[in-house]
Order: sequence, then C-alpha cells, then structure tokens
Amino acid sequence: MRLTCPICGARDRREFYYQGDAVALDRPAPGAGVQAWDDYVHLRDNPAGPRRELWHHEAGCGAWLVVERNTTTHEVHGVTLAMAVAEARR
Amino acid sequence: MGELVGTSPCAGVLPLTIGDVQAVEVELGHLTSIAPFAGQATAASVALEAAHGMPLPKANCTTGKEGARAIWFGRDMALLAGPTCDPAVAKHAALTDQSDAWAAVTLSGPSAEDVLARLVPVDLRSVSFKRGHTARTLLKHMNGSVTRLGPESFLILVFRSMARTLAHDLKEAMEAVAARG
Amino acid sequence: MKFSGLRVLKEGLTGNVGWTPHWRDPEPKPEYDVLIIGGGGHGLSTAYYLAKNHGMTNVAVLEKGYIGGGNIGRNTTIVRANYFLPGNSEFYSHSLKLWEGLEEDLNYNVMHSQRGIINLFHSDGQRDAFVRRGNAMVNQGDDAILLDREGVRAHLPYLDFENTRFPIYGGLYHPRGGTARHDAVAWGYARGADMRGVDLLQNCEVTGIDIENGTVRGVQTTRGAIRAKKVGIVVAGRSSQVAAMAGMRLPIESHVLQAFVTEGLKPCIDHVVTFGMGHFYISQSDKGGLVFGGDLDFYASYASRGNLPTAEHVMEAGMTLMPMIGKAKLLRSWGGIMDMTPDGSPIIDKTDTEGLFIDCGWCYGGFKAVPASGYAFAHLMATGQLHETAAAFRLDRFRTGRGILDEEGTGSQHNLH
Amino acid sequence: MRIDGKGLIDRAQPLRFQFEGIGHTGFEGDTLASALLAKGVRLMGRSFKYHRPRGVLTAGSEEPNALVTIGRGAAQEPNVRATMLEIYDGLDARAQNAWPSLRADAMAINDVAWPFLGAGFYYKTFMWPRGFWERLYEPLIRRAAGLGALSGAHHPDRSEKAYAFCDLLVIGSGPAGLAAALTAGRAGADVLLVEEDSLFGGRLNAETFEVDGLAGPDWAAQTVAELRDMENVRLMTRTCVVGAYDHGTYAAVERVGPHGARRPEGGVAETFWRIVAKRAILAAGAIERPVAFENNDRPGIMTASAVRAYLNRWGVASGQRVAVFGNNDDAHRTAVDLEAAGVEVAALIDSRAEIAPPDLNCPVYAGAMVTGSAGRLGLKRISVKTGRGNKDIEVDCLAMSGGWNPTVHLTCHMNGRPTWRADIASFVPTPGSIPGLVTAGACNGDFSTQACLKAGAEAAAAVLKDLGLKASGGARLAEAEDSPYRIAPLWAVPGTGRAWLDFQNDVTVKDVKQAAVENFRSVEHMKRYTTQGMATDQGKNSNVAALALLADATGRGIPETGTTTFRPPFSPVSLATFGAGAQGIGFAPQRLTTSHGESIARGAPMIEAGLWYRPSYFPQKGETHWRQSCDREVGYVRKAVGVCDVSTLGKIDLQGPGAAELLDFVYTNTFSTLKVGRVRYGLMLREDGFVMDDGTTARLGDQHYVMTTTTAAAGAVMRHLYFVHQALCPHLDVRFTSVTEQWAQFAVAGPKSRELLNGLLDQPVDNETWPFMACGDMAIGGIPGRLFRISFSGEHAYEVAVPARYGESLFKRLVARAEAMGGGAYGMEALNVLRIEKGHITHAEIHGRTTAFDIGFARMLSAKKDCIGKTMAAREGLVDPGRERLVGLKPVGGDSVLSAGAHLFDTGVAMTRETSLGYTTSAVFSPTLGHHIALGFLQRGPERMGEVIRCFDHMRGLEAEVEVCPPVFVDPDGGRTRG
Repeated sequence: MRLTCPICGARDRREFYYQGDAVALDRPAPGAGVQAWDDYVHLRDNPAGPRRELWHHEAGCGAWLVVERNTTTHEVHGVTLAMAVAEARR
Repeated sequence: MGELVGTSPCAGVLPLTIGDVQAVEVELGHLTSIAPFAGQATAASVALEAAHGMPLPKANCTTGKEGARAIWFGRDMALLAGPTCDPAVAKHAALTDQSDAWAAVTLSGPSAEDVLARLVPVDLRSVSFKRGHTARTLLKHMNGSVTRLGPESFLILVFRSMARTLAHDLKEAMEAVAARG
Repeated sequence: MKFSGLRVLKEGLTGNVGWTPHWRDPEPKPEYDVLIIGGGGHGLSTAYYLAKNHGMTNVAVLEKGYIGGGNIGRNTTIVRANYFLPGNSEFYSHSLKLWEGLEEDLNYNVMHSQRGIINLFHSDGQRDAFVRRGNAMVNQGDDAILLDREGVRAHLPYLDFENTRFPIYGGLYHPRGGTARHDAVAWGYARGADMRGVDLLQNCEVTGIDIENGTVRGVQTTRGAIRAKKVGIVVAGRSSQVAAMAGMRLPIESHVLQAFVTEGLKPCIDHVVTFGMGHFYISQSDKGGLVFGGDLDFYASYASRGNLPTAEHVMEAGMTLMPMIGKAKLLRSWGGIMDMTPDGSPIIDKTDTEGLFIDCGWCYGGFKAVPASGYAFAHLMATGQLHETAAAFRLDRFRTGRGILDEEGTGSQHNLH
Repeated sequence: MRIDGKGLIDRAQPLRFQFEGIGHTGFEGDTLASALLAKGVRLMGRSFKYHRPRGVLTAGSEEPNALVTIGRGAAQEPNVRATMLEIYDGLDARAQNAWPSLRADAMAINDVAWPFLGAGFYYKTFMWPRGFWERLYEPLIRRAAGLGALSGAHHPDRSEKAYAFCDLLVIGSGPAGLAAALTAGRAGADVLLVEEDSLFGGRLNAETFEVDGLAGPDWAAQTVAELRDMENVRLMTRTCVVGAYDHGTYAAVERVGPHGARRPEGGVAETFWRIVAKRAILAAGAIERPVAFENNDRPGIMTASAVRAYLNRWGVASGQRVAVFGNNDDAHRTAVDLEAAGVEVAALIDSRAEIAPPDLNCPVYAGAMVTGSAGRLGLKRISVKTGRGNKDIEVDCLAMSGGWNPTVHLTCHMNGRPTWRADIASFVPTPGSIPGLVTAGACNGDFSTQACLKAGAEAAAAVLKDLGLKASGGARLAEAEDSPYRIAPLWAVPGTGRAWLDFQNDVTVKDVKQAAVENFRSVEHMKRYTTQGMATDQGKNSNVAALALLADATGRGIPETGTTTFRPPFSPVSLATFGAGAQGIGFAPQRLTTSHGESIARGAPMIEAGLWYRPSYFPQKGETHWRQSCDREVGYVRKAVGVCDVSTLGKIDLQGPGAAELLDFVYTNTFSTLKVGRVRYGLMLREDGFVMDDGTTARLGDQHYVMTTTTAAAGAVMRHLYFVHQALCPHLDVRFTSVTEQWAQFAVAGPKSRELLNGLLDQPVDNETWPFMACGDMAIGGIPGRLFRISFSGEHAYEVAVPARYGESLFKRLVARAEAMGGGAYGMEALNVLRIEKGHITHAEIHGRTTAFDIGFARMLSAKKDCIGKTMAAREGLVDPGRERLVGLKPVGGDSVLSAGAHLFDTGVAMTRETSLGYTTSAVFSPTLGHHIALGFLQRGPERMGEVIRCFDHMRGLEAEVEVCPPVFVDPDGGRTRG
C-alpha cells in the first residue's frame, strides 16, 4: 500500500502510522456531554467503503494526514494535511 | 582535570569500503534545525539567505553547498549544516542545536545507488532523485534523511545512537551488492 | 449418523456409499423463534447451545455465504485461557473447559490439541507482567508455569538464545493451551445444531432488520423476509453494517489481520510459541505446515487481504526468534476482518431494541472463544440474563468507564489491541 | 535419455551431483529433474497421504511431486522443486517423506488402507478414548504427515531485501512478455522485465516454434540482446513475482546465488524485491492440466508440455516409448516433436472423436481415452478404451494434456475472481482485478505464439499511452505460428478406480464426489474437507478440474460453482528470504548511549530498554551476585553520590508563543505558570482518561520549554504532540524538535552530588541559586550544557546534560569523581530500587490501565482548564473508590521476599479470582530499609493503610503477609531532595 503525502509524495505504507477515523479532529467541548464524548472516543461508523481517516507520516516529514480511502478496495481518493483541515474548521 | 573530549557517532564502526562503495563518516560542522514560526517562513528564509547565502529549501530539496547547506528536514523544518546559525534567524524560527544528534555518513561509489536500494523505500535513481534532492524516509528500520550529493554520492543522517546499526546495515547491503560483481 | 472409528471401518469396507450430508440445506421458514445472523463459529455455536442447553430448536442461522467462511476458517487456531483481567479470566477459563469436552459433545473430531503454549518474555518488566498474568490464571483455576531461560530452552531448544535482538529471559507456560482444527469446529457445531433441528440457511444475506416500536420483528434477507421473536447479531467484522440496519453505532472498527502457513514439514515445533518483542506466534499444524501470524495491518479494512510491511515484519520476527525456520517456505497468506473494540475485549449484550442481541468485538482472539461465546450468548438470548462467565462484556462499559477490559493497556484506539 | 544435438544445455560443462546417494552427471543448464530424466530416473518422491511412488509431473515451479531435500546438517533445505533446482557440482539431493527408502517406503501401507482414509476421515474418528489424541493419534499423524524436514539449526544461507521502482513491470518473458518489453522499451519507458526461469523466452524455449523465421530460443535471445542495449530497460531472470499488493506494489523473489557451492563471499542466496510499478503487464503464460483417470499418478506420467520441455529445452526423452493422451490439438505437438527427435511414440490418444491429427508414424486413436495404468515404481503400461474396444499399450512415459489453464493467480491476489471462458474450458483474468495491471498472452487465454506477440505489443502500447509516452512508429510485429486452440473438456475419464486430481495431497475424483454427498458443496467447503488445492502447488495443477467435477456432482455449472481464491505467494517463499536481514540483531535498530562503551568496559551486563541498551549494574571484584552490586550502588546514592546515564529518556524542545498553552493542554497540570528556570513534574493522559506518560518539563525561556518523557513512550509522546498541534490546536504557534539524541544526560544523585558538580562546573551552584526543581545553562570547561535539579531517587540530585559528543568523556569524569568521593556509577537495578523506595512510578505502574485517581494524582487534574483526557477521566468508572489504587507494601516481620506480579488477598481467604484484591507492580529489596518493599494496586488501597493483607505469587512460590502503607518509603517529607 502507498499513500501520497502532500509534502513528500507517494510513499510506502511502512513510513506511516495509522490512528483511526478522522472523527478525531472533531473534539467535543469539555461540557458536550457523555454521549458526545462516547461518540468521539469509542463509537465508529466503520463503513465498508469510502472513509476519512488520520495517518501520520512518522518516518517521513512528520505531518498528520487526512486520508480518504475505501476500506473495501483500499483505493485512496485523496490525502490532505490534517493541519489544513483543522485550520479550515476554526 | 582536562577538557571534555568529543567523540564522533561513528567512531570505531566506519569507514567501510566494500566493492566499489565507501561509507565514510562526515563532519558537517554545526547542525541547527530551523522551524519557522507561523507565517514566518519567508522572513526566515530571507534572514537565512542574508546570513548564510542560501534560502530555506523547498520540501524534498536542499540549498547551499558543501560547508553551508540547508537540508529540508520535515514538515516546516530545515537543517542548517555548516555554520552556526545566525541569531537573526531566531526571530522568525525556532532554532534547535542538533549538532550532536545525528550520525552523518556519505555513501559513494558506482554502486551506492544499489546499496541504498536495499535499505530505502524511495526511488533514489538519478532520473527521479537528482543532486540536491533529499528525502525523509526509512533506512531499513531506522528513520533518517537521505540526500543526493552527486552522481555517485549520498549523504545519510540517522540518529546518533543508531550509528552502529547504520554501519551494520550498510555493511550487509554493501557486501551483497559487491558479491554480485 | 454417529461418527466413530468403527463407522469409518464399516463404510470403508462397503465402498463408502453410506455417508450422508453433515447438515441439511433447508428452505427458510416464514418464522422462527430465534434468528442468528452469521454462520461463523460464534453463530453456529450459539445455535447449537440454544438447542442443546435451552431446548430451543425453532432456530435458523442466516449466513450470507457458506457456513464457517469467516474468521473461523482463517485464523491461526490457537486455544488458550491465559487472560488476566477478571471478566475475561472466567470466560476464557469456561471456554477452555468446553473445548476439553468438545469432541465428545459434538461427536466430531475438532482435533483439539493441548500441546501447550509458551509466551516468551524479554525483559524483567515483561516477566513481572507475565507473573501477574500467571497468578491470575492460577487464581482462576487454570494452569500456568513460569519458565526461566533454561526452562524455555528445555522446551524450545531451537530458539536463538545467543544472537537474537531481544534475548529470551523466560516464558509463561500454559500447558492446557494449544490448537484445534478450525474448520472442523464450524462443521462440528453446524452438524450438531442441524441434528437438533436448527436450520442452517446458507447464501441468505440479511438486508434489513425489522423493528416495530422498539421491538425486533424479524429480518429481510436475499431469500425473503423471515419473522422472529429474537434476533442475534453475530457477524464479527461486519458487525457495524448489520448493527446499522437496527440503527445502532458500535464501538468497533474493522481491521485486517493476516495469517500465514508454510509448506508441510516433518514435526519441528511441538508447542504454540509467542514472541514478546514483536508480534509473532507460531505452531505447526498436524499436516506439517507452520501456522503463524502477527499483528494487525493496523488500518481499517474489509478487504480480507494484507499488505507487505506487516507480512515482512512477521517473517522478520520469526527469523530473529527462531532462525531454524528459515528454509520453511511460505505457502499461503490471507487476511481476516477483525471487529476491534476500544479495549480489545468483546461484547455480549442486549441492545436497546427489545429482542435484539449482539455478540461481537472479538478482535483477533475469537477462535478460542467460540464455545463459551455461543454458550453465553445462547444463555442470554434464551433467558434474558447475562451468563455468569460473560457478565462483563457490556456494551455500555466504554461510556461509563466501568469494567473496561484492556488487557494490552493500549487504550481506546481500536487497532492497538 | 539424452537426445543428441537437442536442448539449451552446455554439454561442455558436465556437473556431478547425487540423488538418493547415487552419483550422476548432468550439464550446465540442467535442472535436477531434467538431469535425472536424462539418466532414466523416474521415481523422485512419494505422495503426502498414501505415500504413492511419484515422478516428475511438470517442468515448472508448479511441480507437485518431485520435491527433494538438498544439503546436509544445518544447510539442509527441504521441499526444493527438482524442476526449478539448477544442478551444480556437488549437489546432494534426497527424496523425502519416504522411510526407509524411496523405493520401499513403509508408509505405503496407507495406499492399501485407502478405503478408510478418504476425504475427511479424521473428523469422524480418533475421538476415543479421551486424551488419546495428544498422546497417540496426533503424534502418529504428525509423524506420517509433512513433506521434508528442517534441520532444526540455523541455515547458513543469507538472503536480503531490496526495493525497485519502474514505470512498467513486465511479468514473464515468453512471446507476450518479450513483445511488451520491446514495445515499451523502444518507446523509452522505464521497464523492468522479470522472468521466473533461468532463461528468457518462456515456452519459446520448450517448443519448436519459429518466430520471424528464427528458432524460438534464438528469437528470444536476439530480442533480449536488443533489450539489454536499452538503458531504460532492466532484465531479471530467476525472479518470480510472488504477490500483487495495493497501489502497484509487487513482491518478487530473485534466486541470486545458485544453490550451494558457487556463491561468492558475502553473496546472498535470494533477494526479496519490493517492486513499485506505475503499470504492470502480466504475461505469465499458462499451466497445462493433467487428466484424471485411474492411476494417473505413476512415475512416467507427465504433462505433455513437460515432455516437450524436457525434449526441446533439455534434450531429454522422458521415456523410450511414449504415448500421448489429450483432449486438444496442442497435445498433438508432443507426438510430432518426439517423432522428429527419434523417440518412439506408441500412440496418440485423443478423447475427441473428430480430430485432424498431424502426420505421424504412430497409431492415432480418436474418441479414445486412457482408462488406467500399471507399473508400481514407474509406468509400464496404459489401458486405452477406444471405439473398437480396449487395448493395453506398453509405454514408460505418458504425456497427457487436459488443456491449458491461464496463469491467472496474481490477478486474484486482491480478491479478484477470474472469469470462465467456455471456448477454452478455463478461467481467464477479470480485467481490472489489479489496478494498473493488464494481462497479455497465454495468461489471458491467447494460446498461439502470434496471438501472444500481438497481445504483448498491444498491452504495452496501451500502457505507453497511459504513461504519456508514444510508441515508436514503424515497429513491425514479429510473425509466428497462429494455430487455433481446439479443445473439448475432459476432466475425468469415467471409471471406478482412484483417479488423482491433487497429486501431492492425494485427492481423487472420489473424494470430491464424496464431499458433495456429505454436503460440502460450496467450493470452499470441498477444498477444506478434501484438502484439494492445499498442497505446495496450491491447486495450480488441479483446481480447475476439481471444481469442474464438483460442479458436475452438484448439478451446477462451473461459473456458479465459483472458485477458491488464489492468495500470495504465487510460488512458495523461504521465510529466510521474506524475513531477510532480521536474523540476530537485524530485527530492530540498536540504540547506544554515549556511555555504552565505558559501561561495557566496566563489566556491566547490558539490558534492553526498548531499542536502547542500559547497564544493569556495575559489578566489582568479589561480588558474586547482582544484588551485592545493586545494594552497593544504592548506597552510593543514599550515602555519597552516584552517577547514572539517563540519556534514553525522551527530550522534546518546544518553542514559540503557543508552547505554554500547548503544554497546558497535553498535561493535566499547568505549565504556563511555571517560572523560567524552573522544572515541574507533569502527568499526561490519553484522551480516554488513562495515564499515558509522565515526566518533567523545564522552562528555559519565556517561550521555550524542554519536556522529558519516559524512555518507553518517547516516540508515542512526540507523535501525540504533533497530533495535538496539527489536528486539534492548529492555532497555536509552537514548534517542537526531539533533542533526545542531542544531549547526553546524567543523573548525579546523593548527598555529595553538589560537591561533585562544583568541582566540575565552570560556575559552582548552591541551594539558593539552584534550589530543588531549578534548571538552567551551565558549562564544563567551556562546554555549554544544561543543569536540572531534579531527582528520581529522592536524594539531593541533579541531571547534567552536555552535547552528546562529550557524553562519554563526561561520564568517565563524573564516575571518577564520584568514586573519589565514596560513590560511583549505578545501573538500572539500583535506579529501580531508589525510585521504588521513593515511591516514584514508572510504566510498571502506569501500564495503560491506571488513572490519575489510581496513582493518587487526582489533584493534578487542574480544575481551571481543559486538557487531553480530562472529560473521560471523570467517567464514573474511572473515579470509583473501589478501584485498585496505588499503595506501598512492606512485609510484616520484615524478612519475607516480595515480588512483582503477585496478587493481594485478605488474610484467611481462599485465593481465587474473586478474592484477589490487587497485585504488586514493583518489588525490590531495599538496602536502605533492610527489607523488601513493593508498590502495588489494591482495591480501596488508600482506605486500608496499616492493614495486614497477604501477597501471593504462585509463579515464584512466594507468599508474605504485608502491611499496606503509603507508597513513599524513604524520606516522605522530601527533606533530602531539597536539602
């Protein structure tokens, strides 16, 4: 498997660390309530198909990445810098 | 009591010459990581150029030349190798002394590319990885940095503590390449 | 038909013409008392114990492909009871006891082989953690023996004791641990359930769950609608999709785990051996192939296949630990879909929908759990009460923080368990 | 029998080898199989279950029968395919799975007992009496099963791994592959052509085809010569692509050194290639399938294509009198080639009634079938049923052809399912099965040489277009035979005897039928129940026929019956090759501190701490047990001064206006209020509320901090900081850099620590300017460094950091000075004792399941701010007073041994899961206190201070009554630390 890091280019999967669903970007407010936090930390859509997830180019440039990837075919539809996504949210 | 004595990372494990490839530890001088603060990349680059004659490198590239080189070193970071970084740059960037953090080795010879092809999961052939190109990547199991210095010459940086493993991994790869003749 | 050596002899002498189907292929009935979605190991054993322990035989197992086609047929076949957290201990202990009587119970040779498991450790800290585990196993009534380096050498002389990157300090020996023939477990439970009247409906994919006023009424399938009073979801890696049909969102992420087998070899590894400094576990099948595996590929996947870096890491772990396997040749690699939970432990519970139950989250340790999981899930579906050995596997434990069963101590990131 | 003048072997290079202890001579270019056939050796192995005598079936890597063991002692290698093994001088090959000998194998008794050993018999028996499985049945089965044997020792061969990149990977170098490589190469594409065989050319080397008027092998050699001249083309023989993975990644195994003697110094046996290709063309050819008939497995019965390969490629007649049996025109070539070479052909038997046979001297039987064979250790006779009755024919070789199966395997590695093509009675790849890969030639169902050349060239042209390259104009397609492929399916000849499908695993037509009867009707069920296709060839020879027969037995068509899945590897790969480079220390990098050499010189046993090595203790003369050394080193710190290398702790430099806010967010406590020049202990949680790591963080400037992490969590914390910054706090202007490697850092601990330092530092320190938890710059002999007044031991202590190049030198200086003051170096054992005495936790306590509440640090969760993990740490289950919480434990009476991992119980209760109240995490003998002490987690621990409970360690056979006490054993008020 290969991911195209927006900074480094196409690289082997072994350079990357996988964390999980990109829901991790949507940290609830401290007082958002039990359900919001359970949703954030534990519950997952876990789709069989396209999904957004977080990877880290750990053995490369160090960027966290939002990867759009199909969990059934492993096809990658896009990779963006997590920082850009997070900044756009604010 | 005498002065503290400095020891280089690869002392005792390099140099190595096997077949037509040499691995030699290199003294790069001062190493300073330069991480421009938010929105300060251009200013940091200008300051660097004013002080040391080269701008900050683009991703996967180096600027400067032997003795004073800026090596792209990761997201929003470059490594200045050679001079002590001018304090003027510190206004625009976090500067961190890394002079003792990295083992620096040049690998050179006609088969140097073949040796690195045993260790690095990036296409380092001269068609795609030209002089002045650099990559943050893996060397076997180690995180490191690889830069092409010339047609048959590369600069390799890995953590200082892993110098022995670098020598071990290079040696195995060099032997295997050399044995193919 | 009762299977026995005599039967094999008699059939052999009479041309093997008397053998009959191990299970029927019935047409779906319009209604059942209980529907089990998923014809894997856990679903089949649930059906079996519903019939055997609770007399519930108006039961159907709905399988979208062929029975035993999921993780039960693509694992590394390890059977053990070496957990250390209360909640897990009693469950796996119970499962191992069921394994020990499984052939007699099912009249099917599942080749449960109690050849012993040795978990190696490579530091003082790991030793202490294994001591805690071993003590928990003994407290539970199971068996564990602490081996020092020489003790390990006596059992496993072929390990690299001299040059390996992470020297072997010792091992935790679990003599009753071992392996079993995975497919046979599925087939044995299938046959046992079928003989008791359970309908095994293959090529019957569930496409919807019918719920009225908070109560389950049945399911929609590719072979038509089927009504039922109770429905159990036992679909492992596909849990999230099936649960979504009932409007549920689960604390599960599905990941790929690879497994590997070599060409057949004369006996050379007599135990199950696990490496403590890189995920690697190995045993030798009765056919002679070395069966081994490692960690997840670490990314979410439903593709049932792995990638190279993980495969390489597994082989590398094998080579540093026991280089004598170097000239064994990898014959086949495959991947399964693992339903990973935030604490690495399973879920056997009711849901908010009346009559709808779920058994999932087996991560990559579901094989050994097949007997006790079915036993406990059948108990829950039949009686409405949690079985005493599986009372900790609650769905709400993550929300409340009560009874989190994190054996690895890696926290709520699903793929780290 | 060798045929004069034929074959691509070098008769000037004779090679001597042994098989079964008997010496033979072959030639350069021979495989073991060709060399043995040349000597008339037909019996080469035994089958897996029935131990049937077997000869070579094929001429390729799909060989199921002729598997041998080579080498002796540690260099023994089992399961080597005789068809792939290039012979060399001194080769020593033996048959396997036969005892006492290949000719007289005792286990052949199984072949007599076959009626009782049919499909799945073992699921129905061996169940009684209970317990006999492990003791009797399983050992017997294991001994009988298996093929060859490993030596049990580490094989001396070395393998390696490498990466390769290309625009176009061409897999296979038959006419299709060569045409593809040529087309792409001429257009300037970056081409990598790989061939499994030792020669380029594929079937061109095994047939008598001409291309452009040249003999096939000559055309192949000429084409390869042209390719070699292209700088943009790389050529690899002996390289088998074994797996197709995501995004254009392929795994391939290259046989570099021939087996055995001729490998140069340092040379490797095999290379495991990870090839990344923008595009790939699969031109892997096809594999001929046998026909199932009674006793179709005898030595001497081979695929027709193998008979032609041995004849044309190696100049070997596989028998003196050969019959040919097939269901397709292709089989006819066998008779033609044999007769042309002067080999006697006894008959051409074709199952089809309507055929147009070529001109042959031998009798031709159309509409006829081979119904049986005779000859226990080698074929003697076949029985043929013709339209005019039955006939026995004396032959020593039968060339059979059931048609060709395209080599679709790689296209199935990503779950692709092949497509049935009735006209060729076989499966072809489904387009798009592997993104970026197209198929061409015989592997796609094109069976004429001309069609292969055309398909290869066209596939390359399409790839060139994709890559944005232009095919060079005017290239003419080579011309070759273009005969149609005519076939009528024949899966099994009707009969009552055993007819083999899977030769190695002894799966017969009967077994498949029985599986269907027992309702193992799914193709996966049939496979698993009968073991069909699970042998070393993974069904390459047998799967299609088996599933056709299953389709027949279950009344379904072949497409509905479906296929099992071909998975990687295409051809088996040695674990030594797949895991190359990991043997010994190669598994993971070694990290050495700057004091490593000095520690070794001082005789310290080194222990692993993650990837690092750290000294366990520094033994002195006269000490016979580590505890003596450890106790002495503890004494240094408690009474004088000790020196310990703590460089392995993670060190992260944080700078920028946002640094303080980021720290406040990742730590439970507050760092924005920390004064410059001061250090604070910090606790870090995971977002799920459990403790992630701890350590001290120093404020070096207004916007400059340096954080320390535990050795174990350094990498994870760095990753976490990146995550928090980039994903959660992008607004914070902060930069971090690991400085773990930059600084060599040493703890100098003990009442005399300041005295020691003051003899060394350029500017001496005192309690006023450097109070506990102070930090700042310092220098030693003009070398600038940093000084931190922090203590893990509970003593007055410092950590002194210098640039790593000076680490070794400083360590020696510090130790020498310490020794002069009655102290010295201390290792991990003493460090551990010291921190437990002081009640400091490590990852033994923060093992991922403990909370701030559990370790008594609930007060460290600042109420004034949010932080990672804060919300989830407040979950009811995480703050329940009934949780197991940190306590100290000391033996009642004082002389009991405490151990880590022991469980805690109330006195007087039975020890069960239910009564276990907790466990110990760390336990040591405290030389300071003169007895053992332990840290542990006890339910309601803090409420039970002073109570006596029991500590029990079944594993080590230790038991003790212990008193529950606070976890700080030495200097609870911290006076020593501050003094």
